[in-house]
Amino acid sequence: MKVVLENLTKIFPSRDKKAGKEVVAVNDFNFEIPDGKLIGLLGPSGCGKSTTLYMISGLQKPTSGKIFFGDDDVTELSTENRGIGLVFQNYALYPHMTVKQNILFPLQNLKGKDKLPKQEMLERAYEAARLVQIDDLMDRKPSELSGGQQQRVAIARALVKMPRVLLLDEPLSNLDARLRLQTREEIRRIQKETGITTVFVTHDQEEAMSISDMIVVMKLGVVQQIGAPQDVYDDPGNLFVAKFLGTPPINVLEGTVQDGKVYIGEDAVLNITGVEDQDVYIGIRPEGLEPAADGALVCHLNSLEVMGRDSSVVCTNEASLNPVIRAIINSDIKIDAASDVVRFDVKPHKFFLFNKETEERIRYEVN
Amino acid sequence: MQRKIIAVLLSVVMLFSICTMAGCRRGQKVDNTVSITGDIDLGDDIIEISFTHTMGAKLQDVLNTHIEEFNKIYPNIKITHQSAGGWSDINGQINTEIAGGNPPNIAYCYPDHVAMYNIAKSVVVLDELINTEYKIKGTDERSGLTAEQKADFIESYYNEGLVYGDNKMYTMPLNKSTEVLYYDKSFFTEHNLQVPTTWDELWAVCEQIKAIDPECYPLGYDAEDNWFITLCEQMETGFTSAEDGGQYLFNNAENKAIVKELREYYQKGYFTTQELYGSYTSNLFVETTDKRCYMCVGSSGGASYQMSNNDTPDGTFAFEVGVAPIPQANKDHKRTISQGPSLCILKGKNTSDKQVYASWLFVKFLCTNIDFQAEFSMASGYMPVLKSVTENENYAAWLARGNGYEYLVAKCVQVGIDGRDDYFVSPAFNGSSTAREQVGAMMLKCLSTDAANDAAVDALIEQAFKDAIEECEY
Amino acid sequence: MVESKHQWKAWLYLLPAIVLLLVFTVYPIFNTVRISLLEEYGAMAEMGLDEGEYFNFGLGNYEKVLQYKDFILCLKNTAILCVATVPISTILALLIAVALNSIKPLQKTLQTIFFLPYVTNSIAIGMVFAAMFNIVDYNAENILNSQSLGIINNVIQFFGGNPISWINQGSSYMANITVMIVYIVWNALPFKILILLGGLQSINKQYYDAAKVDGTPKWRVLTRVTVPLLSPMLAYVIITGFIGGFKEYSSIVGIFGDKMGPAHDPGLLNTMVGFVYDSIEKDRQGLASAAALILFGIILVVTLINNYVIKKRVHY
Amino acid sequence: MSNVINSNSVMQAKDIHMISTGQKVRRILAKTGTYAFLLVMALIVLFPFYWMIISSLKELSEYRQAIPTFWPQKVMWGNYSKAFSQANLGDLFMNTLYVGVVSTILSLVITVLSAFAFARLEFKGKETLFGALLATMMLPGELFTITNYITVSDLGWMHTFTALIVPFLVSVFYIYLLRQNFMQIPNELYLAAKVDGTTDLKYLWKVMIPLALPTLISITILKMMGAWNSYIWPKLVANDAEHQMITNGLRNAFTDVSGQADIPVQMAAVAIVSAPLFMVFLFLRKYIMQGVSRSGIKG
Repeated sequence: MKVVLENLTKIFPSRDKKAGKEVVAVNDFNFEIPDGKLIGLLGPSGCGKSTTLYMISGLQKPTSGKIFFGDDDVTELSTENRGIGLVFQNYALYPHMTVKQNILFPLQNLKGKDKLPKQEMLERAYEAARLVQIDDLMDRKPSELSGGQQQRVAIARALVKMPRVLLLDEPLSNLDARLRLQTREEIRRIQKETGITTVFVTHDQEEAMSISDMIVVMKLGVVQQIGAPQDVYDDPGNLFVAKFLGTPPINVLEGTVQDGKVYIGEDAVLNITGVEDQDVYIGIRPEGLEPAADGALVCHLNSLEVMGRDSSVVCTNEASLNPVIRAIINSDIKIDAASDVVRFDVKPHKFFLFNKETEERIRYEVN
Repeated sequence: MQRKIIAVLLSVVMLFSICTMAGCRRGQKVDNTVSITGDIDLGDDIIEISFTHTMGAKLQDVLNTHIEEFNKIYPNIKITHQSAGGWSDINGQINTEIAGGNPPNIAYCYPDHVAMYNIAKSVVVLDELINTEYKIKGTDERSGLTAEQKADFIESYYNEGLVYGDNKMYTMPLNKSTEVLYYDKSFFTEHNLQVPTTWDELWAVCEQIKAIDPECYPLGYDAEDNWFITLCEQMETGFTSAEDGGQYLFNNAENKAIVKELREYYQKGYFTTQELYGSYTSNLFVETTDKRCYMCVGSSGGASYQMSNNDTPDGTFAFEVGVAPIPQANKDHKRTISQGPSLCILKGKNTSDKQVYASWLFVKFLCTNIDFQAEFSMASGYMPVLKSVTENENYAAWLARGNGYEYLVAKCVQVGIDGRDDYFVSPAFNGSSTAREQVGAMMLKCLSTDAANDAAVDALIEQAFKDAIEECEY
Repeated sequence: MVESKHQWKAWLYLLPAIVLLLVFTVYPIFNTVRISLLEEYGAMAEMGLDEGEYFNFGLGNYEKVLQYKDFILCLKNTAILCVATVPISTILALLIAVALNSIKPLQKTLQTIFFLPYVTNSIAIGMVFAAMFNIVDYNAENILNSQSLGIINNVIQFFGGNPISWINQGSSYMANITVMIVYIVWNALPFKILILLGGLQSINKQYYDAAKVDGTPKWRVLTRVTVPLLSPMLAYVIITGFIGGFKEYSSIVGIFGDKMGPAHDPGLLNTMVGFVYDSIEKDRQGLASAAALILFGIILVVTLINNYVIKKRVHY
Repeated sequence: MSNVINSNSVMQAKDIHMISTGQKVRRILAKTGTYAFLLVMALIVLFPFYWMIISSLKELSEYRQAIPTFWPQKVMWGNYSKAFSQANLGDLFMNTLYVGVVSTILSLVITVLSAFAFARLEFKGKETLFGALLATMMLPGELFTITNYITVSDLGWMHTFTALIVPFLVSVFYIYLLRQNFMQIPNELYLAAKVDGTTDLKYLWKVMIPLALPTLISITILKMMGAWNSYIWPKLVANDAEHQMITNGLRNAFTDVSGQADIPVQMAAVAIVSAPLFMVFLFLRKYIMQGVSRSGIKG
């Protein structure tokens, strides 16, 4: 089932009546989520990603715009009639019910022609439980489960009624690091197996990148960029997206374009065409810096962290907006750790220019 | 945890019952008699006296001015007084205070209350204080009552202090009220009706009135218990006796016959009472358009309630109200119930003799001071207890007032004063208040419960009397 | 929990409370037990005893209480009032709290209104209720010929019903009890609403979102989600309700006055505490204490049963 | 109405339209019903209150009428000034305030200390003691009156504020309420404080009390309300002019010689007395609600 968001906007009236300011949580969101895909809504807190999710779920009504499931306009339809499954950030498992009762609960609400016989309800509950591999925990209470297990119960509860769309709100944020890795794979697997169009919300870019078919990066209610994770990473539309994606984060420096050359401080690091002379922000991915004896970019070497296959070169440059510049290099490349200075060449496809005012990407061609 | 609670509770109880065996006695019996062996010496030190009453603000003003008068004579007696609320409030409060050993020195009281206080032997026997011929040291004043003073008391009021079955004097009367018959004088004149003086006449008048206005209740009677007690007294059929610590005599055939007769009249619609009617019967009496009653028996102290809304203090009346003594059963044996506050002197473990003397002097002052008696009467609508009060010029003028709100009040007082030889108070003992409650309940039951036939009525009355006597004797 | 080597410290903190409780609660309880075992004990009678005289020690007071002809009636009234008012007031309070919690405009105003009885003097309210149910001049043949039917009957008539005598003569025991139930429920509502509303507002909203996503009907949300999540509050309200119900007395005086019943049958609605009060008033503290302890025993048993039943159902 | 949840069922545009209209209608109906229910209940709850107010504005004779009137024929504002002037309201108010404030402060200290001991400290017999305390709540308080009266008079406290304040300082109910609240505060905070070497009292003051503030405010209000409404006990132990409390003063001021009360004036007095409490609730409602909601949820 594809999900189409058309000019979706949500404005919250101000809480404080005197201040009178409205909060635009989501601004003119347009997107078509293809059928059967896993979509990650990504952004820092307050960017409107959860609001978007809640609007899709029907728990919140959009101020304007439309939502379609397939060809059906569901904007006016209430939550229970949309056929969605929703997994809450803290799971919202009913503490007084066992796992089995929790999973059965949505099925017991069906009525009329959708009503199922008891036996079938049980079968479907067990099926959902098996899918998330908790079928041996059915008689426990949520308080007797670990965080990861609770998460699975929540997913099973969302899946049991075979939703048209599955929505997950920060599904991994309450889990510890190891469980998070494991669970995100699990979510990916379940999504693949069921083929249900799935939207999930996260502030963790790594999480979004690792499992999503597509990601949507949002900031202050405005969609910044939509695309396959790698595409967005490789080709960020603006400084925000560039900064938001990638660990370690992108190195941002101040620079100027003059006469077809990009200068960082005194160093001309790249020859380009198609850009007028101006001050710019420069973004260089950590893997875009290549140590070279005669490299154009001269930095002050702080330390060298060898992490096995890769090494991280930590250095400083006066033009850098971050406290340090980080380069990830192959450990085979030797750096003189005793030296004060390290010189880099830059890889053009990891090297981005941004307008200093708008922070929009400035496209260039390498000379 | 629950088992633990129970275990703890049980062990506490057991532990305690062991220590109870010892039977530790609290407090000491106070000596409630006074013996005076010489002139009373109040000394010069301040003697503090507490006085608990039920007076409202208006009466407290009267009291305060007379405390000042009193202090002119006895400057070192300091009197503090407080209102305890209503009658049941003051009774409950003083009960607790006596049990705690700290009663006030002087209290407003009804005989039933005094009977309770007497269980603790806390009420000072007044005989010695009244009769002593010793003087107050340093003055010429006799500390007891002079012969004239005694003679000035309306006898039946004075004798209220003696109703406790042991021939001892426990209280002094302060101001009194009685039941009177209010009637619509305009109506009576218009229809040429005679104001009834006996019950037979009353029922005859009721029949006449019922013929004129079939919708009405000819008579409203506020208090069922008073009615029964009064009838017992008038017909000498027996209610209670204070002999031998109290006896309940009302469960007899004569009384059952009285109640049965009342039931017949009630069923005929001749009368109603406050409880049966569901509101004050005085409301029926002051009514001029809707259902009403033309006679109303109520307290002489409640005259203001017998005036309708449209009546104004300056004397515009919807109809003229007449006041008469209540009907009698036997003209040679007139009896009317007496109500209203008396004063008793209480003694706790810390009460000094001087306080008792000082209290007595104050009680004597209030009960024998003509000005106080007159002013109190005018402020409250209650009747003074001294015959000579009517000689007070102000008071005589007040009594003679021809119109206005106070006219009715004064008229009630006058009727009360006229009937002063007929008053009685039912005997008081531990349980006399229960008897009063129970006969009230019994009356209500007997009058209003449905019964199919005569036999059923008899059975009903039989049962109601039985219940009442059982409750009394429980 | 912290293993404290210094147990004395805990006791130190508890000292003021314990001292005061010992003096003003525990000692009176002991005294009550003692008095209940002294036959015919009265506080005033004790003051009036002669030197060397004392009350007999024994169970006479308990016997006497059990022999009281209306003892069963008092017990029955108490039990009926408890059993009827606690569920009704709890359910009503729950519904009101849930409804209040579900609205936005007027919520605060209504909340204040529902709390109002809590700060209104109880003396006034009893009189008002009695006046609302009171029929003036009850007419046995045709109730409509009565002078005033009272506001409640007027309402009943307005909706086409037949007026009945609630508290006056001709009223049935059922009618009397109904009035008492209405009054007691009314009285109990504000506190319960307050507690339950407080509880509701502390329930995580996501449970309701989850239920909504699942298309749970309102009724099922109430029974399957709200009530279980509110169960600690409900348990508290029910247990204290029962304890309060067993102590019912002043509300009956409020409606029927000291005679504790309709005109034709005074005492019909007397309760255990009413009996205790009566006895105290008549200086029969021995009897009063025995009756109070019997009542205490009953309350204790009921509370334990309550606890037992509720523990199985309450989710903490 | 069909309920579309199953993903397999295909929805037509018409269906959706029907469902969403139906939804709207149902939602409006539900809202209307909710409001209707609440308003009816509110009226029922308000009625006696309304009655109290109109009674306070009636003339005594009108109040005594057999057929009650719904609006005073003659509005007697004078009843209020009468209530003010007849009772010595200023003094009564100060006395009540004094007793209320002092007993509230002391009671809070005692309650906080006890609740802390029950919630955080470990000592022998804790559960038993707590259970026993709770059991005392089941006894009718009237039983204690006489014994306590004797105690107070033996201690020489008659006609003092002490007698009004001390006997009721400890309330098992408040201790229970606050203990529940304290138990909700994570134990780690206490352990952390212990590690830092904070004393118990400092921890109480700095951590527990701020976190339990709503409950403490609720207790304060309940306690003040207690002082406001107390009647029987003050009447026994300190009903003299210097110590009289507001309810006692108001109740006694309007009785006539026969002990009958001028009810309209009394009602006016009751209304006057209720007003401050009502205001307090109005302003502190939020805290009261929080206090209540936090205390009970954990057993």
